[in-house]
Amino acid sequence: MSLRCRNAGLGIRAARSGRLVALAASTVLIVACEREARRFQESPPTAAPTGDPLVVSDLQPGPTVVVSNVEAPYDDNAWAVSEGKSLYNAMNCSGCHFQGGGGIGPPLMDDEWIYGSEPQQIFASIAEGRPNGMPAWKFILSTQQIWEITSYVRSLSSLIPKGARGARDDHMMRKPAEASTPNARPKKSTAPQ
Amino acid sequence: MMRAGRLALVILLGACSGQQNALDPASAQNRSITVMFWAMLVVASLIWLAVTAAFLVPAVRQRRTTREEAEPAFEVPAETSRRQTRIVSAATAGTVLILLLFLIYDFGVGRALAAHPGRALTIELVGHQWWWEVHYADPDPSKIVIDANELHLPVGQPVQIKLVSRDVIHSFWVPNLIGKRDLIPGYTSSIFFTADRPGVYRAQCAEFCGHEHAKMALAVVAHPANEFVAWLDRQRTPAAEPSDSLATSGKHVFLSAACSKCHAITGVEAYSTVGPNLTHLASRRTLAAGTLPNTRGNLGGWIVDPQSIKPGARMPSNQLESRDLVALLAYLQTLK
Amino acid sequence: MTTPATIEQQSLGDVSDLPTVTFGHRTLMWWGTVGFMVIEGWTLAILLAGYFYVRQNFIGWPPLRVDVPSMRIPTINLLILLGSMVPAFLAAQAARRLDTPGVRIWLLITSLVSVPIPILRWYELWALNVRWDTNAYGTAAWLLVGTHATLLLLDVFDTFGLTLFYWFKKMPVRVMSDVVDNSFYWYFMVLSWIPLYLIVYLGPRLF
Amino acid sequence: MRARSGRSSIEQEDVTLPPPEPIDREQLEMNARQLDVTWRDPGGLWGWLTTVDHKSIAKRYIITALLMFIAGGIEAAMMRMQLAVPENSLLGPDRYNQVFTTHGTTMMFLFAVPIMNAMGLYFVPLMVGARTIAFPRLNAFGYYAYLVGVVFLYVSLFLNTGPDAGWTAYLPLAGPQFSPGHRVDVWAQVVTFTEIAALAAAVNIIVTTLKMRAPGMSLNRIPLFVWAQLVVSFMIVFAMPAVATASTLMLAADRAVSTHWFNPAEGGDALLWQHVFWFFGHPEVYIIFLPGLGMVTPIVETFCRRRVFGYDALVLANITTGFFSFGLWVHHMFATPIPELGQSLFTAASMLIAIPTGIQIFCWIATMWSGRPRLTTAMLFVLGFLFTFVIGGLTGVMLASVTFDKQAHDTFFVVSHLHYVLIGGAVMPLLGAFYFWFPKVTGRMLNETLGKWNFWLFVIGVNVAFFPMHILGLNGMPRRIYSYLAESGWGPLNLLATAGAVVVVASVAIFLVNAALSWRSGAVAGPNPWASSGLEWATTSPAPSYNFVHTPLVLGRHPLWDSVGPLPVITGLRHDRREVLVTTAFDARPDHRHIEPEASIWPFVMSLAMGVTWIGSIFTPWAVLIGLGMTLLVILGWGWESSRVKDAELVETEDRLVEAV
Repeated sequence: MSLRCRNAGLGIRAARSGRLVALAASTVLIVACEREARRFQESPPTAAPTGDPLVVSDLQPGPTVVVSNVEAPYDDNAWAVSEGKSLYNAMNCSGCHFQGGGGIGPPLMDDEWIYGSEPQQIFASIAEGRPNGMPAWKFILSTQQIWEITSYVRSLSSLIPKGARGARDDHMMRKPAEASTPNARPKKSTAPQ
Repeated sequence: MMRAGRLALVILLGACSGQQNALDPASAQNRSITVMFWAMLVVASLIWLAVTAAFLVPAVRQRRTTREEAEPAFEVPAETSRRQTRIVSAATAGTVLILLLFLIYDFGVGRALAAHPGRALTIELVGHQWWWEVHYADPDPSKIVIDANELHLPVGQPVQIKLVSRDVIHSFWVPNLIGKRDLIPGYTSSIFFTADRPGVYRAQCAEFCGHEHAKMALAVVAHPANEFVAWLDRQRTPAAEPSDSLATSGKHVFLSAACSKCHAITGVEAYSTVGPNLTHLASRRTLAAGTLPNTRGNLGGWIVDPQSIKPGARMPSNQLESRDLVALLAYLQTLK
Repeated sequence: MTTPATIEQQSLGDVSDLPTVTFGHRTLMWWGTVGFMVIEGWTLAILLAGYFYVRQNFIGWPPLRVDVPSMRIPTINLLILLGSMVPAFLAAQAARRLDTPGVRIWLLITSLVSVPIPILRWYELWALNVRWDTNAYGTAAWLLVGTHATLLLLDVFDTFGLTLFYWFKKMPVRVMSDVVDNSFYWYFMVLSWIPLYLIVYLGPRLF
Repeated sequence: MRARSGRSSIEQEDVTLPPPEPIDREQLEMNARQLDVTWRDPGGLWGWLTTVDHKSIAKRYIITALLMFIAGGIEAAMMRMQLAVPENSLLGPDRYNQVFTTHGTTMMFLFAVPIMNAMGLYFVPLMVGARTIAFPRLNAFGYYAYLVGVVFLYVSLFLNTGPDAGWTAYLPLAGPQFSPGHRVDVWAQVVTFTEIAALAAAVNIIVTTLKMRAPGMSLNRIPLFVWAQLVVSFMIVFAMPAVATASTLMLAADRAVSTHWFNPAEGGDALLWQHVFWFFGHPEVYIIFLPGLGMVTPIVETFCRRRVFGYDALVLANITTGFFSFGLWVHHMFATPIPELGQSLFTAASMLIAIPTGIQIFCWIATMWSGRPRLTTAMLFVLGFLFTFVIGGLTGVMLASVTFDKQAHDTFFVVSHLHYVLIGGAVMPLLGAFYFWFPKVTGRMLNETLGKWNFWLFVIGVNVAFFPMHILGLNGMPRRIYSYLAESGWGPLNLLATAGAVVVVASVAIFLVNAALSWRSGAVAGPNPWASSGLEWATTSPAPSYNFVHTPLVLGRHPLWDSVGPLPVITGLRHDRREVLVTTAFDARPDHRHIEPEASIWPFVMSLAMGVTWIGSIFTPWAVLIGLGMTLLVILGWGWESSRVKDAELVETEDRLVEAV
């Protein structure tokens, strides 16, 4: 009775008539396996996104540059998002962004995104740092950790599937749990004057 | 036959001694518990032998072979029933008596254990997910010593361990010294005991607390009184300034890389309490909460890839060039 | 192979003229109803134990910055609940008299009287003046009132079902004892609400 | 309410019985044929889904629970493989946590309680002389609710979403912050399904035992198997709501809608979970082990060829154990900061509960001394039970003392105690019961030589596997660890334990082979192969769907041994509709005839609706509202069917139906 997720997915032999059912079942298997996988060690560590993610406005000089949106590796992994939350508090992100409501740093739970809400844009904001005081974390945190924090930040504004978002934490009830806030539609915002 | 006997003896002997063994008492409290255990074991064994004999004798002596035709159920003469009623009542009375004796004995030992010693050295133990943080309390805040994964205590002097948890329920248990007490978030509980035999014992978390519950151990070192005071004074000194250039560059690596964002070293600009305090890392016996012996090779392996040793631990893997790693290890070796 | 008939039997009595429809504790359904009353009553008792256990973690009850529950809607709902026991009792009496028209009328009245109860119960939940996720006080109060609400919803719906059946369907005589048991369950649902009302709504005001 | 007096009421000794009229063979043949038509289930899959015959539901229950026993056994084998040598890498920490939690959850919630309930559901109606169980459709619903729990747990385990916070799911580890994802939600819902199933079985057994006993079977003539099941059912009614509340209304609420039952920062309390869970937890282990004691008495009586010694003492011991078991749950929490006085109170209660069980053991031994025991496999398993369970009971008394428990709590000493008490106290009597009642269920005898192999391998395997764990526990090995260091010195004893586990696996395999072979080709067993005394042996093996052609009349505590000659029965129940005799609670005097429902699909549909509600509630709280709506509609359908006017009912005129009001 092998419990390995990947074999379970491949093990479903699609009977001729039940192929559709098997297909649906295997997608459920893959999705569910991914959502609950505890990925302690990434070998090789999850790749940092390439290309220039810093496209702030729709107006672009010269030929249109298509920004390839990188799929964040942890957007639907509940455990990684909870690791991201503990890192968010350990690395004192809450010092400036508070619990997502913003203060010294901009708020993270609304749908205003100065530097974009796509995974690789948030990854870049954390790794490279941003003007007005956002430090660069790429020398301090590993790529896997930054991806975890990226997924947690996206969960603050309900941009990742509900199943991966965290429930309440064993703390004062500062804000409603990420899992119980409705999904949001992000929109671009301009840099602060 | 002899070899099996010798093997059994070895196992049994091994079962009664060791640095993490409840049957090898090293404190007054545990001595009384162990004596009670042996007493209860002897009584229980006798009862079990008596019960086993009681049902084996009729099963063997009066058994009917299965081939015999099942004759109709017979009526038991009243005299036998009366005799058996007397025997069963006596056996029940005996059971009640033995249970009461156990109860009184337990209350006696329990009262002695729960007695609050007058003045006791207070050590606060904070449970994290999968390591221990130790604070040696002192009225003068500057003298408070913060250590990790090792508990030092003086022999012969009562010690109070205050137990606090930062995340889930853990359980502090030093088999040789004292029974376990849970660390429950929202509660501060404490236990008292007096070690009476110097030595190094091993404690392990006894309440399931997540992925690495199995590797959350704590070395417990009982020093003679004067040796303990000397050790505590040495712990109060901040980290020594590295002398040679390799160690100094190692310190620079420590401060610039991720290390100082989680670990603190007194006397250096690293104050984060997310991870264990490393001020006197080199003088510790084990690494990663009792998982690895503290050698240079193990330290290097643990820094670069902790997940293969303790999968799920909160320490990330660090991609350091070998030059930085060598310098960092040299610096960490100086933190006596 | 022995068939059931090959086992010789001798008859020592005949019960062919015993009745098939009886009421109250003589029927099986009554004992089944008591069984489920004990289960649901015990669930509420456990939640009540949790309510008092959590109470010891607070200095003030309700805790700081939380208003005392308002009493208007809960009291109105309590009165309607107590009132609804009368038609339920009369429906049971009619059922014992095997008076089908009487059962139909009183069941209809019980259903009509019980229409506002679940609606008011929704407002009663918000009359607690605290959200369930504010603190343990809110949690305990919401869970207690909410669990009784599911009990209430189930019972109201059962009564609707019986009323529907009696008005639009030919009913065998034996279902009359089910009407009696339904009223019996109704009394339990109403009476189990009284201690909860006193503790959750009146309690914080008194001490 | 004047009971209808007259010819038909059968009083106890005070009224002399009418002269027995032997019933001739053709009359019985004709009745049997009529009854077979009335009580038969539709065939095929539709018949499978709609059957309400308590025997076919109970048979399914037992087979599903045995499959869960095998699944739990496989998980145990995987754990033993991982722990066989230090620093083993067969199972990583995440996988090991899932396996050990699913092992505990499967064995406790999906095997032990259901199989004991199922044995009750099968044999209680037969032993009290009833045609069927009190609420057949509720019984079917109970099984399907249990089946939903089984399917949900094992589908989740294969989707890497098996629970991983221990079968006790202590907070805050199982809470919203430290158990992300839906693993613990799966645990909470599986626990809720099994509790609903157990409650359905308990209500059924209580009402059947109290209201549907054969005439003449007064309270002091109820067989001890039925007494044990009755006491256990009352324990279930008071224990299961505690865990159903804790897992659904507290833990699942905390995780899904951010309530604060267990959040210390907002006034909650982590110990509240332990209190509510163990208030259910300890009665549960007695719910598992008391039916085991209930199975020992008929086996000992039958194979010692004499009535059990001290019937009253055994009944009182059962009842006392039932009450006491609710008063000692805190002995699971001696290591928590509970005041000393409270702990010593529970020490006393934990020790006192050993007395009733001790009395029962003394009574059985007295029965054997004055009897002539015949060592069939069933009797051997009873001896195995006495041998193994007493060790577990004595270590339990040792664990009851607060001071020693501080050393032994949450170590392998407790692991060995609980396995000794559960395997010794429940599984061994259960295996003995299989060998004893297999002929009644299938009409075939289990093979005795295979049985002897099964017994000896089982007893040796269990003791070799679990006795070393006592020593390991005191050597400092905590519970639920996925690996240990080589220098800990625990290696050799763990290897020995794994060897014992292999022997146990072999023994269970032999039992399965024995059952599979004997199901079709075992020696043919007549109605009463062991010449036993219970009413279940007064009908054919396997019993027909209506159990008895005529309801037997009970004249003593051992019906088949007390009455000589043909079976005394009561005639008069109609054959053309499903009618059962309802009797008074104390003296079982016939009271009235009750019409039982026929096969119905609604229990299956209800369990689907309930499954959708609770499984859906993990993903969105709205699922609870949709599910509740579906459940209410199903209730409407269920009610519609039960109030259908059946044609057989129009036969009787209105007035004779109802006795004078």
